Amino acid sequence: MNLSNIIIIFLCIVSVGFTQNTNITGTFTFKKRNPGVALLYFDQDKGLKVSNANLDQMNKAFVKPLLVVNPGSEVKFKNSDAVDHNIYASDKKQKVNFDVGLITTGGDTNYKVEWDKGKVVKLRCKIHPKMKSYIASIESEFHKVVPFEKREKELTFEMSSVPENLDSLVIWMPKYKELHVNLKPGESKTFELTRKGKVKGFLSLKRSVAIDEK
Amino acid sequence: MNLSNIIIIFLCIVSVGFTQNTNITGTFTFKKRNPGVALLYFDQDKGLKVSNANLDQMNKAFVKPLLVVNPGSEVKFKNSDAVDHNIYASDKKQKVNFDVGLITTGGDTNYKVEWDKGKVVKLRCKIHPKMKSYIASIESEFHKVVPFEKREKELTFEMSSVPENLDSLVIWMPKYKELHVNLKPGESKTFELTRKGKVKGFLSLKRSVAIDEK
Amino acid sequence: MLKFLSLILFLSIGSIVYSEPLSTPDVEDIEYPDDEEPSSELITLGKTLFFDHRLSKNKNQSCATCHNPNLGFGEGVAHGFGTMGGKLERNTPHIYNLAWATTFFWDGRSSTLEEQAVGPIEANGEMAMPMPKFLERLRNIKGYKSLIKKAFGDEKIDKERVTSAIAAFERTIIVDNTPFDRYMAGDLSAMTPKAIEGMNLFKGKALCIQCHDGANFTDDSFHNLGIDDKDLGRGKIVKDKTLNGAFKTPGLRNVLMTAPYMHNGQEGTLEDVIKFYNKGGGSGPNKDKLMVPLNLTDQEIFSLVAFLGSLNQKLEIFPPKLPKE
Amino acid sequence: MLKFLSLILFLSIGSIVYSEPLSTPDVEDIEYPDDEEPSSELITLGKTLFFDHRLSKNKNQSCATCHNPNLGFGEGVAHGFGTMGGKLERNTPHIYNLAWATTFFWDGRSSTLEEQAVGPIEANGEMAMPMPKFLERLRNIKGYKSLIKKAFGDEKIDKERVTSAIAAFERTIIVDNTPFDRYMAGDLSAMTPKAIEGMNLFKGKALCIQCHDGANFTDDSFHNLGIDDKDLGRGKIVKDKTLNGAFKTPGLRNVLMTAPYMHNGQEGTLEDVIKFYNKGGGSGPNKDKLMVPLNLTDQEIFSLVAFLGSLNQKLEIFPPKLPKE
Repeated sequence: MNLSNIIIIFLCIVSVGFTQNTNITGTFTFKKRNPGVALLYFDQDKGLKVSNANLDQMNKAFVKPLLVVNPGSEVKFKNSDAVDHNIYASDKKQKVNFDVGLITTGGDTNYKVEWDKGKVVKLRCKIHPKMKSYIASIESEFHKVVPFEKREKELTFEMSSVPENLDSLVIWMPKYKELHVNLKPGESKTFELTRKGKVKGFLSLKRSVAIDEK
Repeated sequence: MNLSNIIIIFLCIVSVGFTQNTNITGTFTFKKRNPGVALLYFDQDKGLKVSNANLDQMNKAFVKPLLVVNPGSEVKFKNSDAVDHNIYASDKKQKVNFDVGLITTGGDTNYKVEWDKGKVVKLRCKIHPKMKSYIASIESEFHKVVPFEKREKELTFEMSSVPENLDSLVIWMPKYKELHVNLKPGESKTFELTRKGKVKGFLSLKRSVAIDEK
Repeated sequence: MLKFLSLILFLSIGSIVYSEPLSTPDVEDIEYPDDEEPSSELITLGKTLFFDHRLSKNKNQSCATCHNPNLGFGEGVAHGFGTMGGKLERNTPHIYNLAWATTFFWDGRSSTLEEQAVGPIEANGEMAMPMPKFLERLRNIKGYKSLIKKAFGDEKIDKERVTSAIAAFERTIIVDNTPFDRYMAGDLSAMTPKAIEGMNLFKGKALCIQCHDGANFTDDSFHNLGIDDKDLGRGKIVKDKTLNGAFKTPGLRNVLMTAPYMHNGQEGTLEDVIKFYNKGGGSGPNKDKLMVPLNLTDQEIFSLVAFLGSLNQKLEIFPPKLPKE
Repeated sequence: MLKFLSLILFLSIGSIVYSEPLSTPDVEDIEYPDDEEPSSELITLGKTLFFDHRLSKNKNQSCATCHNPNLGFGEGVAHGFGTMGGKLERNTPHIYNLAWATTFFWDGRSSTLEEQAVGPIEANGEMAMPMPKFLERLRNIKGYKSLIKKAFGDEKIDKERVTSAIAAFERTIIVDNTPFDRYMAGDLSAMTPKAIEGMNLFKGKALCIQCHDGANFTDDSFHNLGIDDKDLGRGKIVKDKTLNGAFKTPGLRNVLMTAPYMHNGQEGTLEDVIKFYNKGGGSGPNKDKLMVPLNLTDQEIFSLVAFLGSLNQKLEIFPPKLPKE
C-alpha cells in the first residue's frame, strides 16, 4: 500500500466521519384500514448489498411482511412451519412471475431476484391463500419498512442516519399510489395517501436539520 | 181382533193425538273453544229403538261426531275410506273397552253395544289418532245431538216435539261435567257449563208451553 | 312403455287417499289442557327443567341433550346416548309444533305431551330417574323453589306440576312463519320457482301429501315404509300385527334441521329420503300399500328438496340460566 | 395396547400445526374493495340479481337456485343441475362469511367474490350466459334501470357493476351470533355441557381445528382427504401434483344447514363426516398427512355434532320482488 492509497483511505474515513446525517420522524394516519405495511426509501442511493436475504415461514404466515433486497440478490425461502408451503408470485402488471415449488417442512429453496429496481412484488402460497408478503427490489441502503398492526390507524416511526444529500423519497404501500416526493433536511411535509384516486390517509414527515454524528 | 182391543187401539191413537208437545230453543255460548259436540236427552223416556245404527268413515274421519243408540243395539262400523281403520274404545272410568280390529277399505264390522244406559264412550282409530267420535247408549227417543263447527263460540239449536210430561234433561259434552237439570214447559233457564270445576260457557234453554200438535 | 306408464298411473290413482290441504297452523287451534294458555312463569319453569342436565341420573343429560334446539330438536346423530352411556334404540323425534299433535313417540304410545314427558325422564336407557328420585333431586336444588312458586303460587313440587311445565314449554316451540307460510299468505316471491315446482310435486306425482298433509305436514298416523329392522313400532303398542313396523309420520316443519331421518336415523339427507321413497321404500314385510315407486327424476328430487327447504324457520331458543343448588 | 396408544399419541402430536384460535369474526376485519362498505342500494341490486332466475339461459335458474338460502346457501342435494338440465360436477359450496374469505370455489381459482360471480353465470353447465348476453338480458328488463341508477347514479349496465353488486350482497351474508359466539362472549349457559365437550374435542383429540380454525372455522387452505373421485381440485388450477385432489376447507358456520358435505357431497350428515375423519379419511392417493385415524368413540362423535350444532344462526333473507320486464 503506497502513500496515495493511504491518503485516499484516510480521506474516505474523514469524509464519513464528517457526513452530516439527518433523522426523519413520520406519522401515518388512516381513515379506516391500514395497508399492512409501508416501505420508504431514498432512491438516489445505490449502496444496498444484501448477501443473506431469507424469508421464513411459521404458523401459516411469512415471518416478515416485506423483505428488502437489491436486484440480483439470492433469497432463501425457508419453511420452519409444520406444514408444507409453495411460494409463488404472479404479477401481470410488473411482469414478475415465479413459482419456487413445494417447500416441505424444514426445507428451503433459493430464488434469485432478477427484476428491475423499484418493483415490489407480492408473494403468496398456493396452499394457504391467506399468506402474503412482499419482496422489494431496491438499491438504497436508506430505507425503512413500517409494519402496521391490525386495526392500527395511527403510527409514528423513525428513520435515522439519512445522509443530508439524499432528498428524493419513495413511499410504497400495497394497492396505494406510489409517492415520489422531495424532503430536504429541516422540512416538514404532509402527503395524501391515495388508493384508486381516493384519499385514504396521510403521512406527515419531519426531517431534522443535518447533525454532526460522532 | 175384538172390540176391546179396537177400543184400546183407538184410545191410544186419540191419546197420541192429544199429547201436548213442547219445543225447546237453546243457545250455547263458550268463552273459548267449544267441545265439538253436545248431547241433550230427556232421560225419563224409554222409547228409543235403534235398529240399523251405523257409523261410517271417510277422509280419515268418522262421518258423525256422535252416534245415539239404545243399550243392546248392533252398530255397523263401515269404512268407505281409501285407507284402513281400526276402531277401538278404551274408557277406564266407565269400564268400556273394545276393539273391533282392522276394517279394510270397503269393509264393515258389527259391534253390539252392551253397556249401561247413560254412558257416552269415545271411539278412536288405532291408525289415525286424530279421529274421534262418540257412541251414546241411551233409551230416550227425545234427544238431540248438537255438533259444533270449529271455532264456533255461539250456537242456537231447536229440539221439537218433546212431550210435556218429560222434564228431566241430561246435558252431556266431552270432558264437561254432565248436567242433570229440570226444565218444565214454559220455563227459561240458563246453566253454567263447567270443565274441571271451571265455567267454560253457558247454555240458555227456553221451553215453550204445551202446544196442541195437529 | 305406454302400458308401463298406465300401470304407474293406476297405482298412483288407485292409492290416492284424502289429504288435508297444506296450510299454516293456527294457534287458535291448539287444545291447551283445560283450554288455558300457560302462563309465562309456567313456560319458564318448563324451559329450565328441559335444559337442566342435573336432573338425569349421572347429572350429564337433559331433555335438550337429545332434543337439541341447535340440531332441530333432535340429537343430530342416528342414535343418541342415555345418561349411563347406552345407545338409544330409535332416532330422537323432533318436537316442532307438537302443540297441535294428538299422539307422541314414534309409536304413538302417549296421547298427551304431559304423559310423554315422563317417559324419557324415567327410562333406564335415557335419563334414568324414576319420578320420586327426580322430584327429590329437584327439591334439593334450592333455585327451583322460587320458579315453582312463581308458576303455581306455592313451592310444592310434584309430578303433575313438573310435567305440565315441560309440556307448556314444548307447546311454545312453534314453526309457523316459513317461506312456505309467507307464500300461502300471498307473498308470491317468498318461494322460488324451484320450490314451487317442488310443492306441486309434493302434492302430486311424489304423493308425499298422502301422509305429510295438513298444517303440520303429518297425518299423525302410522305407516310401515318397508324398513326391516325388527322394530315393531306401533304394532307392539296396539298389539295388532297389521301395524307391525309402522311408525308415526313426523311433521316436516324445520325438517332440514332434523337430520338424520326415519325412526332409526338410516337416511342422512332429504335427498336420500326422497330416493328411498322413489324406489317404493324398503323391502321389509307388511309394507304400507301407499309405498309405490314414484319415478321421480333427479331434477324433480332437486325441486322437492328446494320445497322442503322452504319449510324452515329458525327459532331463537336461548338456554336458560340454571337455578342454583 | 400401550404401544398402540403411544403410536396414536405420536401421530397426533407429530402432525400438530398452528391453528388460529376459534373466535367470532369481526366486521372491522372485512376488506371491502377500496375499503368502502357497499351502499344499501348496491346490496339491493346485488340481491335482486342473485335471485333473478330470468338471467339464466333457460330463464329457470338464479344464483339462489344452487346457493339456496333455505338450504344453507347450498342446493341440498349432492349435485345440483344447471339451466340446461345437466348435473353439476361438484357440490355447491355455501357462501356464509365469504366477506372474510381470501379464495373462492372448491379449488380456489378465484381470489375475489367479484371474479367468482362471473364463473357460474357464464359456465355452460350452470347459468350458461356469457357476459355480453347476460348484460343484454339485463338491459331488456326495464325494472333494473332504476335499481342500477340508485346504486350508481346512472343507468349504465356493465360487468363490473353487476359483479360488484352481487359480491356486495354476498358480503352481507354473515353468521356471527351463534350459541358459540355468545359463549365466547361470556354467556356460559349459551352452550350446553355436551356442546362444550364437543368443542374441547374439536380443538383437541379430533384435530378438527388443524384445518377448521379461526373465526370462520377454515384455514382457507387446500387438503386432500383421500376422496378418490379423479377430481384434481386445486392441483389442476395450480398445476402442481402435490395438490392433486386437494380442495378448500369450507368454513363451518351454519354447517348443519349445508348438508350434504365434501366437494362431491358424498357425506350426508355431520355424523357421517366425523366418522369419515375418524377412520383417517378415504383411501385415495396423495392424502394429506394430517389425515390420521382419530379413535373417537360414538359418544365423542355425539358431542362433536352437538358442538357443530352450536355454530348455527338463521339469517332471515327474504327473496326480493323481481323487477318488471
